[in-house]
Order: sequence, then structure tokens, then C-alpha cells
Amino acid sequence: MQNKDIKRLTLILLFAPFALWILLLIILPHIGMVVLSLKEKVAPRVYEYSFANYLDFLHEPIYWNTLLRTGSMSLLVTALALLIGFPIAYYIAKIAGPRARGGLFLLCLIPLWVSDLIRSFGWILLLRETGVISNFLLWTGLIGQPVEFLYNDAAVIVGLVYTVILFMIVPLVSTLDGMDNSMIEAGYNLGGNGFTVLRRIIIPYAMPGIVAGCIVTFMLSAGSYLTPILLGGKNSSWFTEQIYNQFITRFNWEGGAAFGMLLLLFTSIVIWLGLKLSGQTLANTVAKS
Amino acid sequence: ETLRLLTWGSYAPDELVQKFEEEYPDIEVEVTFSNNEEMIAKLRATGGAGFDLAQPSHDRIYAAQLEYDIYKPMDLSKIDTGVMEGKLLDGVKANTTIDGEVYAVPHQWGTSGLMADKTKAPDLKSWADLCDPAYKGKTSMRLKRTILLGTAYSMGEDPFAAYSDLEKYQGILDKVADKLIECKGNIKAYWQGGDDLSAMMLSGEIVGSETWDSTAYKLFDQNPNIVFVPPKEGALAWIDTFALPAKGKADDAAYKWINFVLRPENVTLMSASTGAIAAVKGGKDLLPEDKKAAVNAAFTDADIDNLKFFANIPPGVEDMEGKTLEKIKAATGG
Amino acid sequence: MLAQKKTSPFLLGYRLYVVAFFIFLAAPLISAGAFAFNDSLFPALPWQGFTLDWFFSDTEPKLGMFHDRRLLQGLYYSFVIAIFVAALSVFVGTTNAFLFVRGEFPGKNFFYIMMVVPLVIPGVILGISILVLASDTANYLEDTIDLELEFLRPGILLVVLGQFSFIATITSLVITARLKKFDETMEEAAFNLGASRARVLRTITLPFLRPAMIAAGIVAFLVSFENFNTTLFLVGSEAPLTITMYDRMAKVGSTPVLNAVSFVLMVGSGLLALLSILIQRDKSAQ
Amino acid sequence: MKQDNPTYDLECLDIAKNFGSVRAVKGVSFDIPSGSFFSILGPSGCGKTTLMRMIAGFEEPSGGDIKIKGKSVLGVPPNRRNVKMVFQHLALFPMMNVYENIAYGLRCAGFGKDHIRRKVHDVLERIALPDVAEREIHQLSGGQKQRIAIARCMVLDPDVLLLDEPLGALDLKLREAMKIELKLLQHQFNTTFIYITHDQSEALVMSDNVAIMNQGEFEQIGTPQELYHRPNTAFVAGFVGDSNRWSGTVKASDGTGGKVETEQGLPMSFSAGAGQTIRDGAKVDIFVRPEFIRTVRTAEAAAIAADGDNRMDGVIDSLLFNGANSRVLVRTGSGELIESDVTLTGDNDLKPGEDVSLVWSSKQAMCFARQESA
Amino acid sequence: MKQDNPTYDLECLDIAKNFGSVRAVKGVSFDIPSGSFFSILGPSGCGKTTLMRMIAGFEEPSGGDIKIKGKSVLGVPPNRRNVKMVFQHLALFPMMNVYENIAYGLRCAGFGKDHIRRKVHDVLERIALPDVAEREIHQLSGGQKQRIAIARCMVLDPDVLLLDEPLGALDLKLREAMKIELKLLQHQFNTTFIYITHDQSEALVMSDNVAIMNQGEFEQIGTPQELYHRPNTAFVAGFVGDSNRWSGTVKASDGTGGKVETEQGLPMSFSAGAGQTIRDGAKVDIFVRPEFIRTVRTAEAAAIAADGDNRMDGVIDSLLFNGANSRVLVRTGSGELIESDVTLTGDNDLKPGEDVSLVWSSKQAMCFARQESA
Ligand SMILES: Nc1ncnc2c1ncn2[C@@H]1O[C@H](COP(=O)(O)OP(=O)(O)OP(=O)(O)O)[C@@H](O)[C@H]1O
Ligand SMILES: Nc1ncnc2c1ncn2[C@@H]1O[C@H](COP(=O)(O)OP(=O)(O)OP(=O)(O)O)[C@@H](O)[C@H]1O
Ligand SMILES: [Mg+2]
Ligand SMILES: [Mg+2]
Repeated sequence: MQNKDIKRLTLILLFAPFALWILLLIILPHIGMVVLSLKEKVAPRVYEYSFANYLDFLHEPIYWNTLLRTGSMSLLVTALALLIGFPIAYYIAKIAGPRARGGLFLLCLIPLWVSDLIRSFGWILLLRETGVISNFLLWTGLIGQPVEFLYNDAAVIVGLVYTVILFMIVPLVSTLDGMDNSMIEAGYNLGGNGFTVLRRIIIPYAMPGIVAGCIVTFMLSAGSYLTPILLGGKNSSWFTEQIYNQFITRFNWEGGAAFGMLLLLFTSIVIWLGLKLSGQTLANTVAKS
Repeated sequence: ETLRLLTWGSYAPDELVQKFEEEYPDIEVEVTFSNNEEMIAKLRATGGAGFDLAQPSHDRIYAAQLEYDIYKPMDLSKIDTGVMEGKLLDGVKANTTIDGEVYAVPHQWGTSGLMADKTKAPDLKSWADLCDPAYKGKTSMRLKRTILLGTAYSMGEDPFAAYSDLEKYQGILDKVADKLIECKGNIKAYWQGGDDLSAMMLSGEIVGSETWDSTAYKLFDQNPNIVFVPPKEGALAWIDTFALPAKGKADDAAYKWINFVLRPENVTLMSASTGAIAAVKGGKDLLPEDKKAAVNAAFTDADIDNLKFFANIPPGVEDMEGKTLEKIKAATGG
Repeated sequence: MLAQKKTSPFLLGYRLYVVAFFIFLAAPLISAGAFAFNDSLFPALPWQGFTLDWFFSDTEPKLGMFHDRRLLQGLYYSFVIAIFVAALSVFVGTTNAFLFVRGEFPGKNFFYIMMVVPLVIPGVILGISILVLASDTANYLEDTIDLELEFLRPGILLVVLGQFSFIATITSLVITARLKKFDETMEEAAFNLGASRARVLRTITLPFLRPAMIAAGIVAFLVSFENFNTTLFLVGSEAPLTITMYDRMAKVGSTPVLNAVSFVLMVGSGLLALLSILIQRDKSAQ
Repeated sequence: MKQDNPTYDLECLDIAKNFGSVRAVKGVSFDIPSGSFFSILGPSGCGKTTLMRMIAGFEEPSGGDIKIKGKSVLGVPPNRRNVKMVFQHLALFPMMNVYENIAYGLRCAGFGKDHIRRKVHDVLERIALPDVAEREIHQLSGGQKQRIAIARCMVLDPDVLLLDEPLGALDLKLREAMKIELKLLQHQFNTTFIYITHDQSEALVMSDNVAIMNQGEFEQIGTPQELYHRPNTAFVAGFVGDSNRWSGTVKASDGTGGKVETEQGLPMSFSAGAGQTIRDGAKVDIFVRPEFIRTVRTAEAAAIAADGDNRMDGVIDSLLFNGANSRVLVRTGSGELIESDVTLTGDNDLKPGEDVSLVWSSKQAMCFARQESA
Repeated sequence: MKQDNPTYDLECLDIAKNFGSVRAVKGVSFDIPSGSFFSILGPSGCGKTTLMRMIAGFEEPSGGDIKIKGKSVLGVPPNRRNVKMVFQHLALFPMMNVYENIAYGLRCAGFGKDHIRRKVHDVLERIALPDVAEREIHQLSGGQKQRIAIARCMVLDPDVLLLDEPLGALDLKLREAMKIELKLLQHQFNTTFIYITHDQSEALVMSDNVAIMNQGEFEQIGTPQELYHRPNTAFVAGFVGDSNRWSGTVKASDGTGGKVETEQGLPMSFSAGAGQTIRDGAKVDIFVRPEFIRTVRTAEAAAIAADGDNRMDGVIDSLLFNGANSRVLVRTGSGELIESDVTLTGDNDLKPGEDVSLVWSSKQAMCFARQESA
């Protein structure tokens, strides 16, 4: 119906912003990171190409322990976010009336209203030994003396779950929304009880949403910086903190770049495994939500 | 013309900036808050561009300049060096001269030491006392190089002397690390910034901590029981300087700012904000009254003589220290 | 359905759980907001009495936020950055939507996945990698042809680009989803009624996308406003609000003025979010 | 209440449902003999789906009782009732293939693997789709999906199968074909089917018995022929099949038939609708179906006049040619349009503009006393 | 080529379209006189939409020429052709209200505000919806939307209006009503309508002329009656209307009629399909429409035997009651099922199991020489 050339030109014009964005802001910077991470400082202002930075990582248990810790805590956060968020998403999508739905959804966006920093700030005010919760419990007489809730891994997990749960709920709500109620009714009608329907029908149906939520949640918590630092205790090192230290405190950009690539690689592998295990693809999960 | 200042949190109080802008109506001051590490990292990233005046500590200039070439030499003739405390000026010059060029002049100096609630921890006197089981769960420190150095002194070592022999320094660091890991159980939490520290101290969650003196003075205002304690090994003293980033574009404005803040009437304003002592002659007397009281409550003359000025950090030390700190953080103690 | 009888104890428990959840969501915000009214120099218990000083006082030490030059400046920069990021992301999101919904070209699926990838790269890494590339480029240009490109140094432009690099993914997904629902015969109908190509785009396609574009813009604005991880490395002297506040907290020590700012932000974002919901509802009505 | 009565698979006793102030179902009673095909036909929103959902257990009745095989099922949760349901959009599980869809109910019941396999393949044979077990749902055609949805229920040997407008989403040709097929499947399984629809042709073609529902109540239950030829109410007469409709006043009546004059002034003879007594002077509605009106050229009309006692002359206004279902619109002297079915053979057919006479028997003119709502 | 010829609004000359190797339209020629209602009827996928999109300018023909009002429009972009189109899902603009929807085309044409207002209100009057101008699209009923979609095109005074299955998305009752209405609208605007459908009843009821399309080609163009009663090909006979169909071999023929024996061994007399000559021994397909077969109880058959020259005895297998469209399936001696339309009056009707005779005239038995594809 139209000229082939115009079509081509349109395509090229549309492709240009995309290509510029992906190439200049994603691909090239990451190639730069890879190149940087392969440099080793041998003397002031003298660098050589080598794998030294990566070997450094392998030889130092602190680093890979921290990476594993970051990974496993992020997985825990993801799992908790799913457990806590799924019933909420289900409630919003299937049980709340159509009018309540919009309101509840709005409420879910609350954490997005202020920055990470203020959220952590709020948690600190709540959790510290002389904070609101401790004082409240003292007042009710449940505890005899102030209790410190801050500065431990549990606080970090609470803070992270809080930060990321929104990104779990949104894709879940949108997949569950698309699920025909009669599908659930059919599940009961054919003899399934509540548990069977949940396990065999609702969860398999919501799988793309679940996986999408898990991926985003996992990446966000593995990549978060402020929450673990501000809420974490004496032992709670986070891998992003180490990257920051490499870059800022130790002026070791090469090492920091290597760590950055390692974090990316590690999280990518975890996600790849997750996708393989759940039989989903990136395109039909994250891309759909 | 814009003067882009890269400086510490309280080193550019609004009042002073406004006064400066009134005096030089064609100059606009833009301030970026930072700290030693970030200043260097930023200037490194920009190759010394993006800012017109930076204020790193005197010990963090030499190596950074050698390695990344981020500052330009200063023209001392444009600075009113006469008002400066000679001892401090000479010390900074000595530390920051490369190939005969001077790269920094002093601005303010202060110390890092201990802070204690007199009523609850009267005996907190030494860096090592933070690890005293008597205060179990009631002390804090910042996991940065200060505590490494302090602990080294408390163990009878002289870390600055060992800077020339990095192997030896590594040995000291290892010992310090062991000690601090052991100490972990005693610590309530590592503070990250002035905020956590003040909150923990004021609320009584902790009774003693490693601290910047200015933070201690501020708390003294709120609660006179909280005082700065120079450790008996000697408080660690730093001098914050003025340095010109290599690709700064408003050198004249920068010089104007330097001379401006060194004027006695401005020094008091500045010190009121920073809590540090200006590196001008009679700097201590120019402190505002409340600060002066806090300083006098904290320091005797002997303490001042006992100050340990941070020594120039040779290349590589930051990396060693960083690794040690990571080791301590990652160790599972307490 | 999971909840059969409208009065069962199960459903009651379920409702309680939902309520508890929303309390959990609101708790830190409420506490952060509440301390803005505490008449004390430190944002902590004990409660010293109610005050509005942290908003309106113009004297130290209780300098209220509306007189705190630095905070207002941070707010201003945050605003400027968020506007640019939102505008840019919506624009690129729209072109991407057309590209992937309408375009046919080899490797389309691969590129589509590439489009999603930025969302799953940790923000810190995005920030650093962009900083490194920009600095290297600037340094290289300067060393070889003595060309000083100021905008490649940390500053507003890099912050905007850094945030844009992953926010564009969000807007692309939102707008793509909407465009997929667009019935292309609507465009043909407009042609058929005599409209030119540009007119069809202006009067039919873009109006159809408008709700999604606005919603995406609001989300982009909010995400940009609150972003910390990516911004941290790219910020120059024009620090946006989150960075200013971080500096306050970590380096100076905070006062309830930060809580006051948080409170204002909460109210502002709340209104914005409400607006986006209303637009969404408007869309669903069609 | 009644004792266990094996001849009824399903009994509903005065069943009712209110949603707040909306009275969706107003007290409906019926029983369905074993193995029959029972349809509920009614306009949109009359409460059909609500009734069915109460039988399946998804809604709790506000009053009345439901018995399946003679046992009350009030309070029994939906997954414990042996009543299966085919949903309007089928609700096949898209994440399972055909085999798993059919096996789902058997698995819930806890059968062993071998037993399940045997049963699934068995039912696939019976619906004549033996080879689709491994297909995904989206690989099936509309008609195939339909049959799988039925098989998924039938494999559980339900006492009653409920179908809620299962053909509504199909296109015209497929719908025609599935009508016949559904009836055959019901024969094959010999299970009681309850079929909901608002399409009268579906209900008439397939059912043993049809209930006409209107505003939450049953207007009439009967065989398709009964409903069509002997409707009890004006609503049924108007809803089932096409009709020409007049309003008029009775001029002479012997109770079951007589003379009426329409509002347009046309005299007409009629017989009263089933079970009604119509008195002189009553306001009535008269219904005459187009296929019972014979249209003949006026010139030839005399020959057949004896046939019917109603006769009207007019001019053919237009001819709606539709093959076997062609129809003429005849404009009578009073300006009214009357529809009449004609068979056109392509040879000496009626044409617009011709003078014709319309003739029909008084037995085919059904008459109902006027109600307010009519 | 022909000169400007004002009597044809649209001429297509050997128009063809290939999508890669798919030959969607294979060279179709036709011309449509001004002001007529022309339908294209064909099974799904036969190329109807493709043909229409070429006329509207959305696809470029691979060969042939299209002339509107005598002028070739090849190369003219769609927004410059005075051919308007009503889309299957109407494609009304949801972000505009009714007024703006209708005004859209006028605005594109650059008319002034007052002129536009006048025209829009004018066309709304003509489609009998004068009060909906300010409504939003989603506030309209299905039938109203339909009319707005037509008004939106008609306000531009197109030479030809194209309609691509515009009733496909409506429900049954509304579709019936809209059929009549569309025809009336066409009369009112007196514009050439080209109507695409795969539903024969739509095409038959509304059209002046119908083209039957199959696999990219036109099989026959004619009035509805011609197509129904005198189909040219077996495909047309089978596609338009229902038919009983037999295959057989000609035993005796005089070229236009004769005797045939079906594969089941039944003797039958026939007349050849329009324009065909059928020789002895030819393999043929015979079509007889259900409404032309009379079903009578065997006992009463003798009386009407003279009527038709074909007669067959059998037993009623089942009776598909569907009101006026009821049908019996009769199983003949050879086991075959024959469909026949019956009118059931509710009184002394035929019942399954009765012995009946089927009678039809040889004139109604259409016969076509067998083709490979049939
Ligand atoms: N959950 C509900 N809450 C309130 N009213 C309801 C509910 N479900 C149905 N209704 C009302 O009850 C009446 C009957 O609805 P129902 O769905 O049974 O009709 P239906 O006969 O199935 O119609 P259709 O043929 O359109 O499916 C309607 O007026 C409907 O609005
Ligand atoms: N853009 C295209 N590319 C390739 N093949 C096409 C394209 N459009 C149509 N076809 C093919 O051309 C043939 C005719 O399609 P068309 O849409 O014209 O059929 P139709 O008669 O309108 O069918 P329906 O009644 O289902 O709408 C089909 O086989 C179709 O698959
Ligand atoms: Mg219903
Ligand atoms: Mg089509």
C-alpha cells in the first residue's frame, strides 16, 4: 500500500533511537567495563592486560563469600516477596471488588512515593533500640527492656522485601487479572479442592507473572546499595558495597569493574537457571508485564 | 562566573556563601558535598575537570596527584599566606610538594578520637578501650582507616613510620585486623555517618565511640556529658586543604574564596559550621564560644602536643587498608 | 474461587492479612513523615512536641525546608532531571513500541530481549559503566585532539542518560503493551476517510497511546525522582534531592528537615500516583 | 420433602437467589428425569447463569432446596458435587495439554495412572478425537475445544452436566454443526444435560424439554413442540419463534375461541392460548406465525378459502429472498405490514407489487389476555 | 479499454493479487451498475477481503485494473480514492465522540465548521439517530455503532461503499434486524454498496446481485434467485442453500434432462444445471434442496404422486424441530439419510418411526457433470 522506500526509511528512523540507546548506554559501557576489568595496575599510571582482577576474586574467599551471601540473601528476599506478595496480588486481582481494586493498587505503589533513602530512614526510626517498635513493645509490656531490631540481617531482609515487593505484585496482578474466573471455578467443579486448584491451576497459570516478578525482584535486591548498608549489621557485607569500595575507597577501578562484571554474570546465571527450571523465557515473562 | 566547590558537608555554610556572593556579585557558588575518597574518585573520573576548588585532607594529595594527575600547582602569591598558622602551612607544603610545585594550602584542622558519655563510661581513654568487655555492645566505630591507625597506635606500633616499608605495614595491618575482628563482639554497630553516630550516642544506645571531634562538639551542645576524648595514644589530626583541580576554570574565583574564608570574621562563621579549627594564626580563639568551651573541655595542652598528624599516604596503601577493612567486615565475629 | 463464602473465617483472616500488609507498606513512611513534626533537633524519639518549624522556620538551627537553599536546589535539580528523563523515556518508549509492534526486521526477537535487559542490570553497574565510558571518551578526546567535552563529565546530562538507560525499558514495555491493543484497522479507516499519514498519526494513533504515554511518563518521573543507585556515580555538582539528602545523612547528620522533605515528597508523589490511576481508569472506560 | 427418587437426577424446589436488592432468581421449581436433555431458554439477564451456578455450588441459594439424585446438596462445596459444568468460554486450562485437561478431574479424585490413561483414551474415542491427546489447547479448532470441554466433564461420570451457552462463542456454521453434535453426544453418554441458551433454535433443536425463563421465573416448561404450538403466555409466544402480532378486543367468544377486532380494525377469528379462558370485551394479544399464513395471488384465492377462516387482502411490499426461508412482507389495506413465509421455486414466483390474499386458520391464531407488562 | 462509462460505478478488469506464492485473487472481472447492492459471497479464505482491500487501495493489485466512475485508480493512495469502507469491527475511533467520528472525514477534506455541522446533523437524521451526536462510542448499542460507521462513510458522498462482513460481530437477533436495515439504508442513500460476507442468508436477503467467490475466482454472478435456483456449478449449488447431494451416473439423457442412477442404486430423474449439456454415461452430482422435497405418509402418497417424477420411500429417522425451519431426516431403503423441510403445526404431525414417501420434481433435481475438485 505504500512505497517500499518510505517503509524502509520509517523503519530506520524508528530503529535509530533504540540502537543509540542500547548501543551507547548499555553495550558500549559494558564493553568498556570488560576492557577495564582486564587491566592490571603494575605501577603508577602503568597498566597491563591480564586476568589478575578476576584471579584476585577467586583467591580471596571474602569476595566470593560476599557474592554468595548477596546471592543467597537476594534469593531469600525474592522467595519472601513472592510468599507475601502472592496473596496480596490474588486479593487485588480476584477478590477485591472492581472499585476497591484501583485503590488497593494505588496503595501498593506507596513505596515508590519516596526514595530508597527515605524508606530506609523510616525503617531505622522504627527498628532502632530506642525506636518506635521497641518503645511500643516496652509500653505494652511484651518486653522488659529495649530490644535492638536494627543492624542485623533480618532488618536488611525486611528492608529489601519492602523495597522490592511492589515489583513482585505488579506483574502478578496483571497476569492474574488476565485469568478467567471460570478457570478457577472449573478447577473446583472438576473435583479439585482449594489446594489442588492453587497448585495445579492458579500457579501454573500465573507462572509467567511469577517468574517476571522474581527476576526483577532478584535483580533489584542483588543490585541494591543503600538498604543493606544502612540497615545491615557488623557482618552484613553486600557485594555492591564492595564494588563501591573498590571504586571509591581503594581507587581500584579495574578491580571494581571486574566485580561489576562478576555480579552481572552471577545474577545472569541465577536468572538463566531460574528460567530453565520454570520453563519460561525472558520474552514471555518480563517483557509481558 | 561560577565557582564549583567540591568540599565537605559543612564546609560551605549558606550564610558564608551568601556573604561571598554579595561581595563578588559576578560569582555564583555551587557546592558539591563529598569526602576524601569520593573527591579523588570524582576528580579521577573527570580527569580533574568539573570543579574549581577541592578540599581534600593533606595526606590524600600526594599519591593521588602522582597517580592520576588531578590537581594543578597553586600560585601562593595569590593567597594571603600571612594569616596562616606557619606550622600548619609548612606541614602542608612539605606534604604536597611535587617537583618543586606546591599543590595545597591548609584550611581547617581537626582530630579524630574518641567520644564518651562521662557518666556512663568515665574510663574510656584509649582506642583499645572500645574493645573493653565492660562496654560490651555499647561502643561503636567507623570501619575506615582511622580506626586501623588508632588501633595500631594502641598496640604500640607506629603505622606512619611503617609507610615507607609496605611489607612491615602489612604486618601491622594484619595484627590490627585480628584485634578488630576479635573486638567485633563488643561493638554494637559500625556507624556509617554522623547521623547514626549522633542518634546512637544521644539515645544512650552506646556510651563510647570513635568519632570526628566536630560531631562530638555538636553533641556536647545537646548533652554536656558527651565529650570528646583525645585517646591517650594521641588523637589523629588531619588538615583539610585547598587544592585546585587540574582542569578547573575559575582559578581567580577560587583564590578569592580562599582569601575570603581566611578572614577572621569569616573564620568564626566557618568554624561554627564545621566544628573544626581554622589554620590561621590564633585559630582556636576565633572559634565561637560554645565550640571553644567544648574544645577546652576536651583538650589539654598536653593533648595538643601529643597530636599525630596523618602522614602522606603512599600509593598502594589505600588498597591494602581497604582489603583489611573488608576482611574485618566480612569476618563473622560477635 | 479461593474464598467461597463471603463470611467465612478464612476470608476474614485473609482480609486481616491484607490490612496488615498495607500497614507494613505504610509504616516506614508514616514514621519518616511523622518525625517531621517533632520539635527536636534529631529525628528520633522521644517525642518533644508538635512543630511546623521544620517546614517554615527561617532561622538556624531549625532551618525549615522551605528556607533551606540546598534542599530546594536539590529538589529543583531532581525535578529538572526527572522531567528530562520522563520526556526522553516516553519518546524512545514510543518509537520502540512502533518499532517492535509494527516493524518487521531480522533479529526482532533478539532486539526485543535486548530492550528488556537494562531492567535487570543492577543500577550501580549501569552507573559505573556509563561513567567509565564517558570519562574514557572524554579523556581520550582530550589527550588526542585536545577537545574538552564538558558534558561527558559527571553532571546533569550523565545523570539523565544513566537513569534514562533503564527507565526507557519501563516506558517501552508500557507503551508497547498499549500499542499491541491498537486495532490497526482504525488507521486504515482514517486513511479511507481521506486523512494523510501525518494526520492519522496525530489524530488517531497518538491519542490512542496518550493514556499509556502519560502513565509511563509519571512512572518514569517517579522512578527518576527516587533513583539513587545509578545517580550516585554520575552526579556532578548539581546534586538531585536524593543525593543531597544522602550527603546530609551520611556526612553532616540529619535533622527533621529531611523528614519534612520526605513528607512533602510523599504528598506530591501520592497526588501524582492518584493522577496516574485516574488516567488509567479513564483508559479502561474506553 | 420427597424421598429418594431415582427417576429424577435433579430437583429444584422453590429455589431463589437475591444479590442485595436484585432478585435474580425468584423461586423456581422443576425436576429433570434421568438421561434427558433439558434446556433453559430466556433473554439476557433473566437469571439463567445464576440458577446454574447455584446447581453447581458456586452460589448459595437464598431460599429453596436443590437435590441431586434425591439428596439435598445445600452446603456441599462445588468440588464435592457430582455435577459438572461446561463454561461459556470453556475454561480449558491453557497450561495443560488435552490429555492433562481431561485427566485433571480424575487426578483430583485420586485414581491411579493406568486407570486414568485408560479412561482418558476411552473418552477421547467416544468424542471421536482419538489422536489429540498430546495437543496443546491452542492447537485445537473451536469445535474440537468444545468437545474436549465436554469430555473433561464426562470422564468423571457426572450425574448432571451443565452447559452455559457453550456455543455462544462459535461462528455461525460451526454453531449449526455443533447443535447436532451435542445432541448426539448426549445420546451417547446418556447423561442428563442442562443447557442454557438465549438462542431459541438451539433449545428447540436439541432438547427433550425446555424451560422458558423470564425475569427470574419459569414461564413454561414443556417439549419444544408444546412451547412452539401451545405457548402458555404471550411472552412465550413472542419469544419462541417469529410471529405477527396484533393487539385487539374480543368481540365474540365462547371461552376458547371466537372473534376479535384488532386495533387497526381488522376482524379476525382466534382460538385461546393453552389453558386460558377469554371473555367478551377482553383486551388481547394475538400471535400468528409467518409459516402458518399462506400467501396466494388474489385471483387464485377463492380455491383455498375454505382452508382457513381468516383472510386478508394486500399488496406485496417486498420479498426477502433467502432460499428456503424466504419471506414476503404484505401491506394490507390498513397500511400494516404482515410477514408470511413462502417457498420460492424460481418458477412463477410471487413478486413485489402483486395483489395477494393472506389466509390462515383460526387454530393458528393464538390469543392471550393482555398483561400490563406485555 | 472502455471509455468513460457513467453507468458503472466500479469496474474490475482481470484483477489479481499474489502474496508470495499464495494466489489470493486470481483474475476477477466484474462491473457494478450505479446505485446497486452488490454482494461477494464465499467461504473463508477465498480472497474476498483481499479483493476489497485492493479496491480501497490498501493493497496493490499484482495485475489487472480497477476503475471507479470510469477512471483507473491504480497508484492512487487510499486517502485519495472516493471509495469508503466499513470495517468488520467498524473501527470507530474510541477517543472521539459520535460527532467527531462523523466529522473526521469532512475535516480531512478541509470543509468549514458550519458546513461540517450541517452535514453531520443531516446524515444523523438520515440514519434516524438525530440525538446521539454528543455520545461517546462506548455508549452506543451494537446496531447504533453499525449505523454510525456507515454514516461516517456516507457523509463523504462516496462513489462506492465497501462493507467487509460488518455484521459478523453482532449477535443473532441484532444481525437479523440489521440485514433489513442495511438494505433500507442503501435505498436511502442510493449509493453503490459492495458487501462481503460468508453468510449466504445475508447475501441473499439484501443484494441486487451476488458474486460467488471460490479460491480467488468468481464462480457465478447473478441475482439471488438466479444463484439459488439456477446455479452454474456444483460449488454454487452446494454453497448457496442446503441440499441433499448424490453422485451418480447418467443412464439416459436428452442433453438437458433424463435419468440417472445414484451410487447407492437409486433411479432418479433430473434436469441439467443451467447451460450444461449432460451426456449418457457421464458421472454427475445431483442436488435437491430439502424444501423441494415433500414428505407425506406413505398411505397418503398416491394422491400427490403425479406432482413429481421422483419418489422414494423410507422411515422417519429423526425430527429436528426448529419451529418454522423444522426438518425430518428420512432413512431410505438403501440406508441413506435424506433431509426434507416440513412445516409442523402441532396437530397430526409426522413422528419418528413413521413410514413416509419423499416426492420431488425432476425440475428441482439439479445435475452437474462431476469435476475433479468436487
Ligand atoms: N454477582 C452478582 N451481583 C449482583 N447482581 C448479579 C450478580 N450476578 C448476576 N447478577 C444479576 O442477576 C441477574 C441475572 O443474571 P444472570 O447472569 O443469571 O443472567 P443470564 O440469564 O445468565 O444472562 P446472560 O444470558 O446475559 O448470560 C442480572 O440482572 C444480573 O445483573
Ligand atoms: N498479507 C497476506 N500475506 C499472505 N497471505 C495473505 C495475506 N492476506 C491474505 N492472505 C491469504 O490470502 C487468502 C485470502 O485471504 P482473505 O483475507 O482475502 O480471505 P477472506 O475471503 O476475506 O476470508 P474470511 O472470510 O476468513 O475473511 C488466504 O489464503 C490468506 O491466507
Ligand atoms: Mg449467563
Ligand atoms: Mg475477510
